[in-house]
Amino acid sequence: MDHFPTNWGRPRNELHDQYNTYPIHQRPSQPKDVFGEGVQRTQQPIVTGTSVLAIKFKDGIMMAADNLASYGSLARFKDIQRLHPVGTSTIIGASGDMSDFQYLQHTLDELMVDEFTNGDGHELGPAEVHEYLSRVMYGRRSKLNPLWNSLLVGGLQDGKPFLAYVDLLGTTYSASSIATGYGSYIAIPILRAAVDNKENTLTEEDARKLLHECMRVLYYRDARSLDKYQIGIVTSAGVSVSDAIKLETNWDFAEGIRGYGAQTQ
Amino acid sequence: MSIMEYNGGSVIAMVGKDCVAIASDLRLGNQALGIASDFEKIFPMTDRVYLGLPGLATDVTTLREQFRYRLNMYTIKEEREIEPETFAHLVSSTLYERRFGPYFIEPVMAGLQRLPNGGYKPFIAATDLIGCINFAKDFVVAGTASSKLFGVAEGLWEPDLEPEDLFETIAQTLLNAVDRDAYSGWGAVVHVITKDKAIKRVLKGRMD
Amino acid sequence: MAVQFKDGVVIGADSRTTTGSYIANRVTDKLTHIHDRIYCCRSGSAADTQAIADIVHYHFQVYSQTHGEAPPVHTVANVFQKLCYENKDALSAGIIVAGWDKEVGPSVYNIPLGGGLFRQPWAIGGSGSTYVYGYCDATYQDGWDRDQTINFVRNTLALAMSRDGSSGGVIRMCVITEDGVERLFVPGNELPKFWEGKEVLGVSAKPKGATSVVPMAVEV
Amino acid sequence: MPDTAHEQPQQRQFYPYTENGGTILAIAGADFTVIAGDTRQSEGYSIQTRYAPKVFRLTERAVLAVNGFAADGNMFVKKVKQRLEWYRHAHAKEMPLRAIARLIQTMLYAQRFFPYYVNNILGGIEEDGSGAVYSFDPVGSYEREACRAAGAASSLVQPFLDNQIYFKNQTPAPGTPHPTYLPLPDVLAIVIDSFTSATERHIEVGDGLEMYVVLAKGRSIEELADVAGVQELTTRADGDRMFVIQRELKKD
Amino acid sequence: MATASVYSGPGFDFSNELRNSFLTDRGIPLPKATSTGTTIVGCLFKDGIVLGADTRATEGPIVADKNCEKIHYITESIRCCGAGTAADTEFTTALISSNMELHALSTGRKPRVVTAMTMLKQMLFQYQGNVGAALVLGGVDVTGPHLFTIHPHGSTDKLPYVTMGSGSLAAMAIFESKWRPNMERSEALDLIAQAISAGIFNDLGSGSNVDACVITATHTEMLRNFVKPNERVQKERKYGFRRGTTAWKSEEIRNLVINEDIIAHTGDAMDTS
Amino acid sequence: MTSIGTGYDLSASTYSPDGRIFQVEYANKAVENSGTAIGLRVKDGIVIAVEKLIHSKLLVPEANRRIQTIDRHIGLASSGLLADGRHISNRARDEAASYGDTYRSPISLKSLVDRVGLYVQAYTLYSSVRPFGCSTILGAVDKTGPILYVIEPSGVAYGYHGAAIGKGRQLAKTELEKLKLAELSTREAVIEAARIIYLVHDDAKEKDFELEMSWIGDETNGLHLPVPKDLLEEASRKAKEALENFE
Repeated sequence: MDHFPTNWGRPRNELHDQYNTYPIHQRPSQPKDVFGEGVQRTQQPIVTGTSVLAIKFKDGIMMAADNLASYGSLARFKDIQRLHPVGTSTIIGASGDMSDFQYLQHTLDELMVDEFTNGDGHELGPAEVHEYLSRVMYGRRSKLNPLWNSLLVGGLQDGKPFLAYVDLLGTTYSASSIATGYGSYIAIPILRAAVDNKENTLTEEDARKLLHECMRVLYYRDARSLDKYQIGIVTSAGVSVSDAIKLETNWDFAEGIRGYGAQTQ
Repeated sequence: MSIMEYNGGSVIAMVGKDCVAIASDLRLGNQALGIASDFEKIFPMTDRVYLGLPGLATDVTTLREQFRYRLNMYTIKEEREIEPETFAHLVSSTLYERRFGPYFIEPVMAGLQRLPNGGYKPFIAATDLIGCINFAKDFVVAGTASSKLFGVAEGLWEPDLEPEDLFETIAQTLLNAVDRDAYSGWGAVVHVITKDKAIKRVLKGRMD
Repeated sequence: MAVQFKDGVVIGADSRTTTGSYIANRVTDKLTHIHDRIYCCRSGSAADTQAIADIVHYHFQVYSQTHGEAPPVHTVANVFQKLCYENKDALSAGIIVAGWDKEVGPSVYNIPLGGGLFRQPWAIGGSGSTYVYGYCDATYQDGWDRDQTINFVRNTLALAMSRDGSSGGVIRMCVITEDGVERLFVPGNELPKFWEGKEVLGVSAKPKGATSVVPMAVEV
Repeated sequence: MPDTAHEQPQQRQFYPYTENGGTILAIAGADFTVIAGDTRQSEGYSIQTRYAPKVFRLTERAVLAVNGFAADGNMFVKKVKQRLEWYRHAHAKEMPLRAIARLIQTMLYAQRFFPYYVNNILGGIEEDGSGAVYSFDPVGSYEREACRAAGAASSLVQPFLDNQIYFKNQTPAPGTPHPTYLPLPDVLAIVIDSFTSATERHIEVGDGLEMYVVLAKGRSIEELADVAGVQELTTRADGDRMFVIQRELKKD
Repeated sequence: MATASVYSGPGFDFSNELRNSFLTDRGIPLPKATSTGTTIVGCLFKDGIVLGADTRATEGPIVADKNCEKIHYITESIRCCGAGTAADTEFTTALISSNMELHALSTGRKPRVVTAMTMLKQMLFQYQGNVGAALVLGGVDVTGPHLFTIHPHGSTDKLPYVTMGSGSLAAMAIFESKWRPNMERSEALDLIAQAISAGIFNDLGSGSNVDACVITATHTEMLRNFVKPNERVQKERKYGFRRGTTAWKSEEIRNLVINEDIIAHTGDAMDTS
Repeated sequence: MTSIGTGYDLSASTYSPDGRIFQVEYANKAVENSGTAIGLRVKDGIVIAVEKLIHSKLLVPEANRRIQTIDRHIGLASSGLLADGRHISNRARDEAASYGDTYRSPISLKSLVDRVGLYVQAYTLYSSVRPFGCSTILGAVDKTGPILYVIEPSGVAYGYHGAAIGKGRQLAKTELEKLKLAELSTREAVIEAARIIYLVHDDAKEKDFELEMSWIGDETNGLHLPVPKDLLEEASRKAKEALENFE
């Protein structure tokens, strides 16, 4: 067991060594991964879902995810629902490994039934569901057998919109607009421009249009996306997941393009 | 542990009011072992162009000779003294020529640029190890303590410092930065260049 | 892909170029002009296939000057093969060459990764082709006319594009016959549709949204 | 330049850590302590959120700032708060700062072979009413100091603090020695300038700044009167006072 | 050892390669060159091309240059934005720029964008991606406006709107939702400003200001720091030092003015006989 | 009852000469002296009602519940030793949860009753444990529709249209038999159940009582929920009126 913290996993900064507590002339070149030998069980994602988007708006939160589960580059399952209602004031959206997501769906349902059988008039809101999920994800990460997902948890907590993120490392954060996977690169710039400090004036209709626009851009640029998605909404009226919505796309400017350089015909 | 830290050393250059300053530490080491505390890294190329060469010591001396040679050839052909900006490009192309087997040097240049009306304009620049020039208005840093130098310089520097004030600012920046860096220090030297004189002061800093 | 029929050939391709799973170009033109009646379809590394196509295009501009006539498709295919075969360790390029010449009429050649040369009545390549071998084997017949061939190409491409993440965008086709080259274009929102159906027949098993629930009232 | 030395095939394996950027610092005055941190949380080249607090109120007079791997940081703060609550149950009083520091060491060292990838800085008021800062490394080694920066831009900020707080390398004017403790307004100014400078030169710092000010019992607070964006957090009137000051930082 | 001879052939000099590969084999990683991080964009509009770029250069997480120029000169009406290894973009575009000048002189014709594109792609292909330059090449020539992207491995794309660099996804999102064919000059400029700003504010590798460049058939306009959304904030304190704060041991003053003493001289006029 | 006091009734693992397990019979006695609980299985739902005897005025009203929720669609009421009732309901919850874990679909009441029955019956086999002193009414609306069971201390379980256990079960049963349970709607069943509980309580005329009711039906979207306050009060009011003109 190599006792020096600087050798564990990837050193914090490969260029220089912060805690060089001994003047060994030459340090091992290949950063021996201390978890290497003990860890065979960690998995890799097999059937995967792509980005999930979510924003806060005037009356609550709105979430969007397409209906695709990919098997590597194969668009294998084209009608799966990646938005899952939990109780009456929370909805979660999942990207990453779909088998782990199904396990999480069941675990959360079991939790909600437990709470329901208490019959104490209280139901877990999004903040509690997010806290619970964070503990589960962080716990599995700490056993080096992670649930290979990144999840958005949204809903109404004490009447106020709640939106937060948790992923396979247990990293959590919240914001008024969040996206996972490619969405964090492609959708977030559009979402932040439209939502940042306008959360209380954005109407449901604006929110739908905004998410529709982002899903279309993602369909244009993400090779693991589909032109069919669902919207999940949580307002004081409760939780609802829409039927599949089709994306209209535009390709007119492509017709005249010839070749990649000098070609003209 | 990258090759840039084998011998250690750092350089900073700053712009003042009608003056520039360039300063460096004096350490030469082999990893943690200190070898020399008088290893000058700043070389006057012409009266008004100074060059700082932090990085691998062997490349410091090799490049110092290479630039002296190329500078002299320039002066002979052009029959005039080289301007700082031109010299910056000379340094840059010399390094890029070694794009796939680079010198481990991040040069810093400071000088006064002759203006058509006879006056002088301060000029500083730095490049990375393969010659990407960074023409900065305020200050440029290089060497093992570069991130520390950035932090302190960003805090202390302000525009239009008189030569004497520029001296204090650059000296304080260098000394406090190298004190937090194991591979730089062991003495420091500051050059302040104005249009009529070049002052070189050896500072009194920590020698641990 | 490229398909030979009585009077000429139909070649077609999708328009998606990806780096990883990011779509760098969603409207690429993979049908590359080599000579008046000869085009090639590029698949694999864009840099490699572009470099090769540029060289061959240049080569046959000179050929036209020196020979004063159009090159046979076979000759063009051979030059492609020579480049791919001799640089096989540095290249990753799958190229289909198709066209019309006066000796043989229409012909289609397939040059896969290793640089071998294979003449076929129909040829498919690229990452999406694996998903449509079944459809092509089951559907292709000899003696099709122009429109039947075009339908075959359009359907095959649409099927591949719907299942392969690395294929998509629009369909670009070229019909090459003795009297000319006709460009065809199918925009991304008008691709032929196949089974898009619901995976769960009838009402979906999971209730869409749990309705509002009032648990037992408790005196607080 | 591709690194030819590591050509053998990289098998993909789960790596339980990541780096979420950000920077924290704490400065102890004679009878106050300032603990500050930026509010940006990033990973790789993306900003995850522009507001994720890194500085947490533990007790009436103790504040803990965490920085590094956010999941470990958040979880560690939860665990420390839990232990402090158990301490209150057992001893019916708040845990003194010195003791919290030692508690944090034991909790960090307990994970010696699967560490919390977090740099902690504990700040607050000691039992004797003096300002105190304790800084920790990820596995628990700690010491009490007057000022400490930690996190992504610590190498940029720490030397600046050495010069401006400890007056390092500055020969005092003849006859007037450097002050041992700086007044609160000066400290606040230095903290704000440290973060604006770090934001300029480090890509992982920015978006927002949160400064916690803990004042010893009985110390006047009028110095804070004219500071913008001050909000009081103190719950009990008789003990030490705690304020939080928020500022914007550049968002690029 | 570097060849002692004075003359060194054209192109790259690999003589240090032996030493450097010896060092890297022993596990000492090569230091990272300056990367531009970068968001660069280009877009076609009614009368020509608009190019855009941010102005931040980074060395790892440290901002090396807060206001660098990424829109490089190729010819009067062809410009090229560069992302990736800063030095590579600098020298590659400079080399092609000078070759284009020679080409224009030898052919006696105004240069074309496809010529520059072909030169760039063939050079990058030759070095198989080791020259890390990702370029957006735009210009107007006799055959009209042209816009290309060129990747480090040598592949090119011909498109009406393009983005490259670490902020390219953020910028492309803006283009995909707002681009329309045949835009007016002002609309195109506003669009690229939004696209670059999306990169500046959402991608850590990009920052500081927006540079723009409008190229039409008649003239080319370089709009340096077209938008400056990230001015440095005023500092809370002054950090000037008392003179004498820093202790120094020795001083050496080199007087650069050779001291002339001017003597009033009344002698006879110049002899012009 | 000849063998009382002759040592045959001391352990659940001893038969009396006439083949009876007295411990189980005594357990049934324990059930009879607690408040009445009834269940009605009607056209499209089930109703459970309990006569909660109030043994002290100091009790917080509606706080001590005898109707438990086992799963989203299953309710349970017990009579007899209430602690035993709680224990059984927790066991039922675990069984329902493990069924869901394995089959990922809600448990049918039949399966739940089989499992809980076996569990209760196990306690009648050994002398080291005493049988459960309570009967439980289990009502649910599962895929087979509304369904009602009672599990007795012996572990045996019977399906009913109407069920009554506890002190007033005889009178309650006669009343239930009068009802055309198959046609009643769930709402009507609530009114009837309240009437029966009031009737049964009035007959015994002891301490005060609190009516506790829950139901499952279309109105609750298939969930086991308490009867809403307004309906509960209406049912109580109607029950009181029915009492006046019952004699």
